[in-house]
Amino acid sequence: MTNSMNSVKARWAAQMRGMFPDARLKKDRGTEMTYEILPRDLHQILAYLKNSGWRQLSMITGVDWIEEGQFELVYNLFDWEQGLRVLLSIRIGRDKPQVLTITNIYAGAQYYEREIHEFFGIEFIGNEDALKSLFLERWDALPPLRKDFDSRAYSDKKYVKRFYDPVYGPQGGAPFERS
Amino acid sequence: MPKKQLPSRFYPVKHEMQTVEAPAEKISPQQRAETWEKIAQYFRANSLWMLNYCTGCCAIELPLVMTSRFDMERLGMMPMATPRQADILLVTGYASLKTLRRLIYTYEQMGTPKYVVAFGPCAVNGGIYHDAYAVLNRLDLYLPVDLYIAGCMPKPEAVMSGFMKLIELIESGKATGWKDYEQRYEWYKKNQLEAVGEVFIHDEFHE
Amino acid sequence: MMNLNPVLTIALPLILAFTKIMYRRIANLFLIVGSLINIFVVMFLKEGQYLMGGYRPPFGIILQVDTYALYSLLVLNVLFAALMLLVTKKAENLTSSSLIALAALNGLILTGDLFNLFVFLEIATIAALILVSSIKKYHQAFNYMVAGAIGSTFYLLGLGLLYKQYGTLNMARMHELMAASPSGSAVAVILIFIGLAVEIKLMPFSSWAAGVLKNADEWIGPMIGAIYGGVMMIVVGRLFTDIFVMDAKVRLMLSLLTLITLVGGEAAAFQSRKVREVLLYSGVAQAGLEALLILNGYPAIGFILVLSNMTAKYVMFLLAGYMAEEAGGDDFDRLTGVFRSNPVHGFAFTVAGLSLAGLPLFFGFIVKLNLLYNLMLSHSYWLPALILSASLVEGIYMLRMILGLWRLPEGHRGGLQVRILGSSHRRKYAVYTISMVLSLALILFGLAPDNALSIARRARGADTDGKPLVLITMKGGIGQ
Amino acid sequence: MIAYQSIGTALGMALFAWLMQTGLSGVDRKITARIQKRRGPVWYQNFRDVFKLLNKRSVTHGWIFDLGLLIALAGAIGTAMFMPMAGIIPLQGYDNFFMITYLAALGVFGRALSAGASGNPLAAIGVMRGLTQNIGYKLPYMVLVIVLINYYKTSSISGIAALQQVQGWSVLKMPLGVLVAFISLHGMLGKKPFDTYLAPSEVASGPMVEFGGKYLGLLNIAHEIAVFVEISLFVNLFLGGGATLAEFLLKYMAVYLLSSCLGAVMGRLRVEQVVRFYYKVPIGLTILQVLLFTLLYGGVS
Amino acid sequence: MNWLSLIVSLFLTGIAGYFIARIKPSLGAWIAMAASCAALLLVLLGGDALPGGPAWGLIRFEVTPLGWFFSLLIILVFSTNGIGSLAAKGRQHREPVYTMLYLFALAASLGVFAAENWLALFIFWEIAVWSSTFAIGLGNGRKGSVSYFGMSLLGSLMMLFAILAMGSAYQTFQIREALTTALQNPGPALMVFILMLGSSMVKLGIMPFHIWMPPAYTEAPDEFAPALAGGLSKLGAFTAFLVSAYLPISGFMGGSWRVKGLPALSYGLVLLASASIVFGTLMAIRQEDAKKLLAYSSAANGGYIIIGILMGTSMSVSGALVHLLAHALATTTAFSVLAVIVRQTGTSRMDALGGLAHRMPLTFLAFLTAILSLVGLPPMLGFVSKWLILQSLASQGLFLPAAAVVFGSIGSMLYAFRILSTVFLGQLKPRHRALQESSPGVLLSLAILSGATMGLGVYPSGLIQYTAKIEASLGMSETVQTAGLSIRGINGNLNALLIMGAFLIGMVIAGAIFFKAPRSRKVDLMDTYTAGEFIYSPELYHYGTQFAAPFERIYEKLPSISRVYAALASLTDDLGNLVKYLFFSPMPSRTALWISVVTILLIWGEVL
Repeated sequence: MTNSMNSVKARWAAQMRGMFPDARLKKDRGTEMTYEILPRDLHQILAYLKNSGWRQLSMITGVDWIEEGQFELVYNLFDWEQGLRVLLSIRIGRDKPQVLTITNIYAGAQYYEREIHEFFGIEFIGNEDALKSLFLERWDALPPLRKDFDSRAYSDKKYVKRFYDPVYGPQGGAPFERS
Repeated sequence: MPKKQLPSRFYPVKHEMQTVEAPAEKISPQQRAETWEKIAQYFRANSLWMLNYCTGCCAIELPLVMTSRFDMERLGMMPMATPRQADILLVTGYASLKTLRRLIYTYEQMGTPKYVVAFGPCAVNGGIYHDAYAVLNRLDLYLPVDLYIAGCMPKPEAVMSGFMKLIELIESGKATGWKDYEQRYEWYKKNQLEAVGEVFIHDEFHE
Repeated sequence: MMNLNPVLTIALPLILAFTKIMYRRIANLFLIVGSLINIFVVMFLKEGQYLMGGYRPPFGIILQVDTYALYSLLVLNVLFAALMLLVTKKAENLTSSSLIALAALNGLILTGDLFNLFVFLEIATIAALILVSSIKKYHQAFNYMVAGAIGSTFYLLGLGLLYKQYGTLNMARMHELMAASPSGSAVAVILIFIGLAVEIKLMPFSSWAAGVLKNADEWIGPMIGAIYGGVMMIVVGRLFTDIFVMDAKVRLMLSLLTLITLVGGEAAAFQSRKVREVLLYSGVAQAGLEALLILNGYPAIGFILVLSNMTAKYVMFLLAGYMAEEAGGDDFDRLTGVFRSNPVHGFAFTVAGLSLAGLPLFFGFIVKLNLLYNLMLSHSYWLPALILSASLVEGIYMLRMILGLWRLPEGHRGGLQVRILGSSHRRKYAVYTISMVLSLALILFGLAPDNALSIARRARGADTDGKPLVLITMKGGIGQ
Repeated sequence: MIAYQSIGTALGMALFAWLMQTGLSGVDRKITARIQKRRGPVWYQNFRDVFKLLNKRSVTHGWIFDLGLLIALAGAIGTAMFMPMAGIIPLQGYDNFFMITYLAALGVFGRALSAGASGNPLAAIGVMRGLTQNIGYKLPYMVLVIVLINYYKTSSISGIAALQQVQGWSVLKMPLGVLVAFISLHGMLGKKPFDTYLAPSEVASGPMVEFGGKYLGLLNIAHEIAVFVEISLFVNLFLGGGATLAEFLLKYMAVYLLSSCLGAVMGRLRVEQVVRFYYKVPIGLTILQVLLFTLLYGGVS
Repeated sequence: MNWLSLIVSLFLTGIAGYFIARIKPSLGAWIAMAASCAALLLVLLGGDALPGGPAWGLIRFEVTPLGWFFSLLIILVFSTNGIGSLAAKGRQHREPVYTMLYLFALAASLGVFAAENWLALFIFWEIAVWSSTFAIGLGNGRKGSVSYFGMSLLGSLMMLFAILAMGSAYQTFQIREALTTALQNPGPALMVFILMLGSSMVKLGIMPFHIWMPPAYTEAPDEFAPALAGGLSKLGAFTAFLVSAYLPISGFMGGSWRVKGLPALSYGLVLLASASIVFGTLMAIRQEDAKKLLAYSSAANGGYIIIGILMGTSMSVSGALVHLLAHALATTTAFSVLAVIVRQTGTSRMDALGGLAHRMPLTFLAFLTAILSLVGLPPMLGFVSKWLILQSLASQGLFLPAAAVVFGSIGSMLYAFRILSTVFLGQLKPRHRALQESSPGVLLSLAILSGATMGLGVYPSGLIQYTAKIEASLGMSETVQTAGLSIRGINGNLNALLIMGAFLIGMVIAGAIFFKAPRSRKVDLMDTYTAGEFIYSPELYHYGTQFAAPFERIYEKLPSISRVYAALASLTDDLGNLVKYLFFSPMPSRTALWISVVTILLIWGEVL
């Protein structure tokens, strides 16, 4: 971290605090800063960040805090000129998770939102393309990455397992012998 | 805890194979067909062309087998580009849901006699992914597997010995997975549909 | 049987022109009767010198009738009578002026006296002026009058100089004197040539022709474009072969002028996109070619070329004018497919066009064949090459036009009925008959051109500077 | 008429062509393996491959797919029947160079036809690449041979071979020409730098995408015979054709193994590079060679 | 039965056909077919000893072996085309005038081939030109017929100039007499030779004059395109044969230095023809429309014929004659097949078609024989002619034309495979599933044409003997020899039957292996290797446009000749504009100005 970066970052962080007082800086790892923000001013911050250099939305990740009954969405932005990365994380309720789409700010978000909808079931209002399935073909159960989805049970139900007689040690034939 | 008796379809059925059944196309007296089959099996065993289809992580072992230290070409094996030309379908590693559809489609494009060689435990019982929602736990329900090669990423020596085992199987006429697929076609198809839902996918990306 | 005096052809129309004023109602009857009688008279003319008014040759009016004049008169009167069949309401008030025009044109061909020629020239231009004014384009008529006036003044100036030098006005006499001492007469000859050049529409002088012919209807087009142009060219033919003697330098300069006309006319025709415009400029180019031949000692071929071009242009102007008037304009895309619904028009127009371009089986081809052959005989290779390239350009734009008119426009599969037969049926059938008769004549002469060629030989057989006239005839192949 | 005996020798020539060439290509696979520091298969591995293929049950895409393949093999066999080899001239007096090249071209066209009929666009792209390269290496090769024919005043291959015995090999007369001919031969054999039309990764082995089982077997036989024809043409026309059989076979193996060793060490070029290479180097050399030749021998009368 | 009555009867049936067709349009095609077939029978039975018939003024006929060969060729093309166009399904009725023009074109070309003097030849040539122009005009589009007429007019005016130059120099228009006198005193013989060859090159479509072929062939009506491409473009070759049989040997051309035994001028024209081969092949590879591709390929094949004629050796002239026949048969078959396709699918653009072989197998086989003959592969006639031409090129030592011929034949494999794989092979589009096989009549005509191509290709010695007879009649010293089944070349001989025999033996062996091996499973067209991906729409899976992209990228900047002609046309337009502006302005003052200026100039010139 060159000192010129420090001064730029410091100046920027001060501006950020000034404009969005309730954006709490949760973690600062030098070139990467994580902010926790409220869902309602997500769009303002994103627009502000885009103008001040964060052109790339690297990804949107979802986290399922089942104990607190909340979903966390982390927007990962990267600024090529200064080499700074900003992560904005918002928390939304788990029962009817709805977020406004950000495709009007970052067009690339369309497929991220679609994936998150497929794996978490979070609905993105305004991006009807997100309702379609993306990777999983013919998926017929709960969105798989939610904590309340039991992957092992699904696997046992759907894909037949191989059962062995619980006899250990070298036996006559190999567990599988065709004829 | 008493072993729960599962429905019969979970146990590997020992299907009774007639000893040597003359191939349908050449109806001729028994010995001539038998000797011809013997010769044909010799050629099939010693010139095995494998399809370059790397499904899982065990595929990284194949370059070692092909290159100078282990050199599978000594056994007459060559990598081929398309299923039409290949004899062996290598299922290297886990077979996920979507990969299985492509595997089935490719397997059906291969010319008979064809063999399936499965690498690592993932094809046997799902391996480390046994509880994953997208990985299959028993490959031989969907495709007739002729040879399993143990080892979570089997070493090249294991792969070479596996191939030599396959050559023995073919020469002795025991590698008849493809005949089994043809005979119990409906059974395989039922299993496939049960696991995968629809082999030939029609969706936004495959119009 | 009875030897009629050629003066009848001039006098009769004049008399009828003036008596017509009294009988207004049956005016077009006069017109038809006049022209038919003229044809009748010409049929029974005999060659020879006809002295008028008892005075000795240099003073009295001489009418000379040789085969050259005889056949030109025949063609003139036949075409003129055919035009009269088209007597429309509009023609009623033009009867007198057209009869005068007929008389003047006959006089131009027959007269043996240069000053008499000037008089007839004046009468013809005035009559033409009245006819042109009938198409309501007064600006063009005014141009025509200005050009005509300048032309005739130059002719008079030249004539005056000649008269001062040789003292006579009689053509035959003038020829002998000029042959004796040709020096000094060059300026007069040039002036006369320019005077007539305005009439035969050579390049720099023929801007009036563009205006008049661009919007000529089926009455004025053939009259000015074909008949007047043809007669004037015949007069030039007579003057510059039988009478005037020019030295090589003058001949070169004048033929240079005609060459420019030929090339310029073809280029202009290639560029234009309207039917009458194409015909007009191709007429100018053909006039250049005819003048070139007359000046360079090929009068016989020049003569048949004039006749064949006259008939071909007559038919095309007739049809073009008729179509333009009915369809209200004559640019290609408006008229596409018009022949598809009027095949007779199409056939006649195509035959005339192909004969003008010189394609085989038509009279134009035979003429072009003989023309080039005679040029080649005198070992000049550049002139035929130029003429051929000119006819290449002409072939292309002529066919482009004809094909454009035959083809159905893109979107149409049949069904476009540009019905030209709007107004009076009688007029339609008149146009039909005239164009069909003349195009069949073109084909007939194309198939059996021998008698036409023999006329040319008799009319202009004796060449002035000794080049033998060799004609390729259907019968004997190459005959002297 | 042609005696049955010469038809018998012709068929024998074709059979010998296949046997010898398949064995030799087995040896070639062993040598390429050795170059890559591995053991490589037994020398008769290609025989085992062909017979395995002939016993496999494959798939057909219609009668044109089969007909094209039969034309390919028939063309190859027909060409091999005419090929003279060191004294053994199967069809005396009819082994004309143009006839052999065009009969071989019929074989190539048959293969293209069946590849096209397979309905797979990769096959069509592969064939297009093959034909583009075909223009690249066939043009200088044929021009050089025409120069030879004009010099030796005969276009029968056995005739040229015999003349070379007397007047010395044409290598000495046109060294540049032989170099270009070797490059073209390398291209015709489809060896490494010039086998973009067979690229397994790029176009999934080009025209052979849909060939399996007996189709691939027949194609393999046709390819082997075509290789024999091309190399023996090269040997007959440029290296004097060999007085005895042993001499001919020695030259044959030398040329083939040299070409395969070159192939083993070179990487595959992209299509544009191949096409551009053929239109710069070989054609340039050919023009130079033709000019040299006309000055030295022909002379503009 | 003499030649004059044959031609006059054809003309009359033409006119009669017009009137009958006006009453009942479908009868028109009947008359065209009947007349041309009757002509075929008459000429075939009459042989080349057919009397010329009485002279009708300038028009006199004399049947020479060369003339008979050409007339047989063109009547065969016209009659098979007649049968094909009559029996075609979904044939929309042509205008009644089409039958008349069709028979006029046939009669005129017969007149050209048997004309006894140059003028008769020229007259019939012109009639053939303007009747085919109007026939093309009946198709869709005007640009084709105008450019066709423009170029043909250029050619025929060149010929007229040459004829008249000969006539005036040698006082005779008889063909044989004029050419023989040209040998003694070669006055304008050089110019005549160039102009005559120029006019035949225009008709054959050699490189600088080929611009009329693509538009004319695409816009001509489907029934007329085969006759135009196969038959009418061969008129040019006839005069080329006549002229080049006599003039090159005459003294005037020999004087200048000779390249490899060929007069310098002939060598120059041979180079032009080779340039046409290379240019035609390159352009053919690049085309997206099947008819344009065949048009440029016939420009290339025209180059072979001119090379064959100009080399003058016995083998090359016989090669040119055989190539003429091969090209005529192949192009007629190809265009009739395209006519069938256009009638059923409505387009001849290659990327819109595909997989038609599965719907019309017999038509595909006929097209395959035509393409093999165009490329010049063994069992077909095209191979025999290419062999003859290459043999004579090699023995003469002309390496540059030889390179062009070789490039032409290999390059033709590329565009031949392009048209085959994009139109007939590859994926069949769903909308083309309803196509049916062409009707029996069309199949009969295709069978005749491809049968002739293949039959003569396998057994050419009869044809070669006749070309020897033609060479003798043209007065060439030594003619091509055939011994039994094989053609005796200077440096090698060809036994087409032996080649076919070897090929068949190979086929038997391959068949034996093929049927001994296990039977293979028939699979649907879409079931091909797609690297595991599921693709269901054939349109996506057909390789049609930009076919030889890597090869085409090399010569992207190839200049197209038609731009030169467009510049020429606009130049004349500008000149016309200038003239109109200067000399035809409506203001009278300008005319007055011009009159005075010119008078002053003239007089001033005179006074000096």
